[in-house]
Amino acid sequence: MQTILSIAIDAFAYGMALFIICIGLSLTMGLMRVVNLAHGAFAMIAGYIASYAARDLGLGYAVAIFLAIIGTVIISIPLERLLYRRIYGSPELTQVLMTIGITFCIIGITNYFFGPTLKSIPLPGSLSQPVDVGIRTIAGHRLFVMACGVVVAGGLWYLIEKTDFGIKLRATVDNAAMADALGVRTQVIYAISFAIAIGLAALGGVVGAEFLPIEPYYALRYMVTFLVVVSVGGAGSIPGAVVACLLLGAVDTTGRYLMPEFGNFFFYAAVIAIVCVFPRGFFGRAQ
Amino acid sequence: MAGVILIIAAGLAGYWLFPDNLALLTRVIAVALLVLSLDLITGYCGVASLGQASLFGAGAYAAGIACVNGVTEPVTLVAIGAVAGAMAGLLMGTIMLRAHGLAQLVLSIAIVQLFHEAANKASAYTGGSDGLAGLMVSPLFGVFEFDLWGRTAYLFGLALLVVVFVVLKFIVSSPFGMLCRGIKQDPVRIRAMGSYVFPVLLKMFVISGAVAGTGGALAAISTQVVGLDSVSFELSANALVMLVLGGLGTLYGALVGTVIFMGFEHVVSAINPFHWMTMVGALLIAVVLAAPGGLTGLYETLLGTGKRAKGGRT
Amino acid sequence: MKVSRKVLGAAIGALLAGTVSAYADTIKVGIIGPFSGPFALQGKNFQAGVEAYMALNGKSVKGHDIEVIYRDLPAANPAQSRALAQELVVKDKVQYLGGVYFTPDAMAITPLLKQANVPLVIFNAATSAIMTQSPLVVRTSFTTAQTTTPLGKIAVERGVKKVISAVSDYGPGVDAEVAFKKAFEAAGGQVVEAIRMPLNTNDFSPIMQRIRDSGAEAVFAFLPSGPTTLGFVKAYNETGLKQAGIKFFAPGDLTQESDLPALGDGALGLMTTFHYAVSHDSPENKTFVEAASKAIGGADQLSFPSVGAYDGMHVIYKMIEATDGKQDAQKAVDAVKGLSWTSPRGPVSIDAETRHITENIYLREVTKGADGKTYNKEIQTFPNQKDPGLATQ
Amino acid sequence: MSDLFRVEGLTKNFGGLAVSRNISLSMPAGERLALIGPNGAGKTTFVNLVTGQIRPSAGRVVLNGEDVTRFGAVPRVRKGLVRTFQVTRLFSQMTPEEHVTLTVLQREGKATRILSRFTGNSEVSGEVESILSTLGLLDVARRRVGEIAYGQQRLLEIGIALALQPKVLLLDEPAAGVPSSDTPRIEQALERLPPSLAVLMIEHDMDLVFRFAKRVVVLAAGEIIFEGMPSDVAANEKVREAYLGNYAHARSVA
Repeated sequence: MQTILSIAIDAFAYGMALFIICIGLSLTMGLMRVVNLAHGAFAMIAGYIASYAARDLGLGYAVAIFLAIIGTVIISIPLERLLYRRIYGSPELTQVLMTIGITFCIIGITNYFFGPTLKSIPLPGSLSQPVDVGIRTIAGHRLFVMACGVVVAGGLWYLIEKTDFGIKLRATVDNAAMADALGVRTQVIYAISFAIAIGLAALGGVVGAEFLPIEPYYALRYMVTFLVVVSVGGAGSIPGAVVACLLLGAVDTTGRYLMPEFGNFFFYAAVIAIVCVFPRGFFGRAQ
Repeated sequence: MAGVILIIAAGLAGYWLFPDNLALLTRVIAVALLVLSLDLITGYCGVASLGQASLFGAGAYAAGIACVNGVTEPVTLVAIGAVAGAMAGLLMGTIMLRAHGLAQLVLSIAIVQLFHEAANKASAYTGGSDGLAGLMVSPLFGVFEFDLWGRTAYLFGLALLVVVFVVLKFIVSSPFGMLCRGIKQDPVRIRAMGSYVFPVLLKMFVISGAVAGTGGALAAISTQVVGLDSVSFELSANALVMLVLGGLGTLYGALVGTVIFMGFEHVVSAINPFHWMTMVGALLIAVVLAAPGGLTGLYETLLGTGKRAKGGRT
Repeated sequence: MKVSRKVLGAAIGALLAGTVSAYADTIKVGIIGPFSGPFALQGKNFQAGVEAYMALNGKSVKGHDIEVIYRDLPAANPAQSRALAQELVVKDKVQYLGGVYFTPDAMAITPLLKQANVPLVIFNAATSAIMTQSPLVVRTSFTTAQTTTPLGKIAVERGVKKVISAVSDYGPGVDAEVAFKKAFEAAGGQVVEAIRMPLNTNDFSPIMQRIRDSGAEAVFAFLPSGPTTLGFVKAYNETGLKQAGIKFFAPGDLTQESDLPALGDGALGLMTTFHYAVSHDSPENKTFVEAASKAIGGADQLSFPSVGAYDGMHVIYKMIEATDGKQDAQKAVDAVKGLSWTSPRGPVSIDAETRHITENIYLREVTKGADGKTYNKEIQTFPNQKDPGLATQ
Repeated sequence: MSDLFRVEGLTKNFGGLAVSRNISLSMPAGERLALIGPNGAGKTTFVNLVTGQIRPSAGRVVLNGEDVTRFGAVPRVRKGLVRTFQVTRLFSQMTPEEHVTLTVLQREGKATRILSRFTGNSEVSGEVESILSTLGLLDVARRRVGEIAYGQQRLLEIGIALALQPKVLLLDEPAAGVPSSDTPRIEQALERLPPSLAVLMIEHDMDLVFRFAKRVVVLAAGEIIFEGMPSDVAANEKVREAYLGNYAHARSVA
């Protein structure tokens, strides 16, 4: 029983870390219909900024997260203006080509300026200590990741379902021309959504760095994982992403505990099974 | 058949112009076969795949395993690779065709990862991550050795490519090819015409598998080593990038995309082995901005003949 | 910047020299390594080792100018490896091949060597079997079995009887598992469980749970250097295994110097065995580290492949010396059989029979230095270790 | 029973909403039947049910004495139950000739051949030409469908259906979206349909319905509310209510 509970905690933490990183991609793919394979690259940029701020400048963890999000969004603005705008509404494969190109460029540039070594983001003392939760000890940052995940999920749900912006966003997604005619400034909506998605990628990159360490190849190394998680959840669906992350996190963690040598088999067999049963993902919108 | 003459001419020109790069050119041909096979299902049937290397790897490992077990005749090895690829195609198609769109793409990723994992696990047969080494291929037709300069391998590969291309040219302009194009655009219409969709697509998967398997076998024969990279997601993703770069739905697009991408990569990585990735990224971005329909699309637009669809929807 | 201009120069030079034979007395050396992509760090270390050697020993041997051509092979890809080697030999007319990070890439090159009349000096690829593929291969790195084997004895000496082994599920990982088990059980220990972890594991806490459940007193781990190492070591600390007193043994790949800053204090106390530590205390190493840091652009990026490359260049220089610039692969290889010298890592020699390097293996412990940075502190030496992987075959 | 085609108690519920309720009708060979009804009456759902695009919740579809309810769309087509689409579903990159050729080859079971030529296939070119000429499409036979007039695309829809040599043909608003100047050509094509063919036409254009159909069925809210001679439709109280009631209702809402 203790073991099961312990595994469950690990699975939940890992699932939530995945969720924070992936939810931004889910929004871009589901709501903006852009297959943004460079999503991980933005998470990585944030990781570098946070590492620089916290390790080299000695700023606090919270400040580092804040700077990373702002910095990454600022970097993404010219990219959105110059490149992404050209591919809204393009065929998916054209988007794939463009965003892979962007990823390659970001990897190359990062490698050139920051070198290929791993970058760490120093945690504040309160998060780096193991915390005793009764049945076992768990790292403080894992609790932090779980909390972040819950806050992000709740906040996004509120934003999309309950606010004026959310209404406009959903209207734009359903019928951009109609929304335009009704006076919604769709370009602005797109730009803001893009910024939100990038901001989430940035947050995920920083708080998830304990699971997925920051290095130049980050952007490609975890691309498959992100894509799989988003699709299994159903692109654009927040509850879907939550369920997918928790379920796949659980399958991954349990598989690796029970039969580590077949860990990947479990994971991908589960993906195939889920996709065959839910071809649109758990909460996928009709195409 | 002017296209075939063009390919032969370009192939022979490569032979005379770059006699010192034949191993690279042979690899280009092997990958071109992979990209052609992907074009069959993506360009002609609208099924996007990020797992095409499963079929390539099936061919490569089948040929490799046959070779270390005493089957060393190259043409036989290619046949073995093609059959293995076709069987893998049958399996992959059966699974992938259950879903559509993004879910389909994810299935393809899951399949290639499982293939990769299986090849890693079965190290007694595949050599695992150390690679399956020690392939001793007999001379082609008992005469031409696969040697350091790679002439035999290249010309053998070129001949394979031409044969495959001619066959594929036939296939895509056959009623079956037309039916596939119809399915890509509107499967409901095709059903209303009284044709099933699944078996047609599955058939294309098998053909595609045979082509990819041929490429895999060629790679195994010419390299004499089969590595896990031949069943990797990375190779699959590269193949898709090359295809989209060249343009979907024309066999020439697949060839042009492969040659341009690999040639560009080779040149820039030789000039700067450390930071060439940025250049490749820039090339991809530039192509999307200048020619969203791929390079063949750009060519057609320039000629003013092209009113073909931009790229392909998945 | 200086580096890439040099590379560019070399590439252009190579293009020119390919057509104009007036530069015939330049001897070219082709280096294949992962200079970009996920293993770019290791490739950069190859380059640093090569450049350090040339900076310290001159760019010519007996009047023959040496020119190095780098070719990028980002990840294990035998087909590309063969194509690059073939091009280097046939087009660029290199007389020596060096580098090679991954085993399958080396396997793809070996069949070419005899016909090409070119020796291959391996700077890294660490599987024993490569050496049997061709008599023209010499290796200046290590094998996983070689660096792992002393750990068996060390563990027993430190009072550990039961060990759980956890390795990445790929060739070198399996090599490490087998080598450790053999050495440990020969010394009287018992491997209670052997776990193989998929290479792309991101979260290691379930593995740690298993280690805890197994009741072992120590864990033997092998993972490729880089991001996964970080996750593994972090999980070892965070799940409380360290506090619980479960010891940690691993080959030195796990604590390569360039990963140490990211591992931070969590790595303190980890015991690893390896053939080289950047901190190795000898005048040769001091000179080397200084030159290599300059070449790579920062001491914090320096890691073990650099010393493999440095000694690899030493072997190539000796080969050139012996053949006086004439292309004779067999003579070149014969000339370095039994060669011994003092490397930055300590005294080494090329085994005349296996052509693999014989070297000291050191037990190191991650310790905090006076400057507050962690480093691998050498605490025990196992002199003149051969490759047990080959010896037993 | 000499009925070529019959549906019995066809019902379809989407969730709690019944979009088709207990629809029964039958058609002998050569019949010309029009199915009309206000918007949202469930006409296209009915076509989809009959042709097997969607599965009914209850009821049977019988073709030539055989129960085809459990069959999918494809075998129904192969047995002679063929439809056209309300919004044309054509391949914009292909020519009319290619559409019809592909259809004829499919009917003959030759469409999945991989080693025969598609263009200039002499086995079927005669039949293809005759179909295209019947519909007056010969002069655009080799232009891409995306470039020809919408009226011609509608004719091609009919051409594809004819190429399948159907026994029962369901025309889903064959004249929808066609400029009135082109309607006569559609009408002409309809008149030339093979006499033995049972045709069920869904149409809004009442002139067309009156000229074409010998019998009319009116569908409202998923139910048949009238069945009889075209001349009796206008006088029927239920029909008036179904159509005009909508307007009355609309007015009260406004």
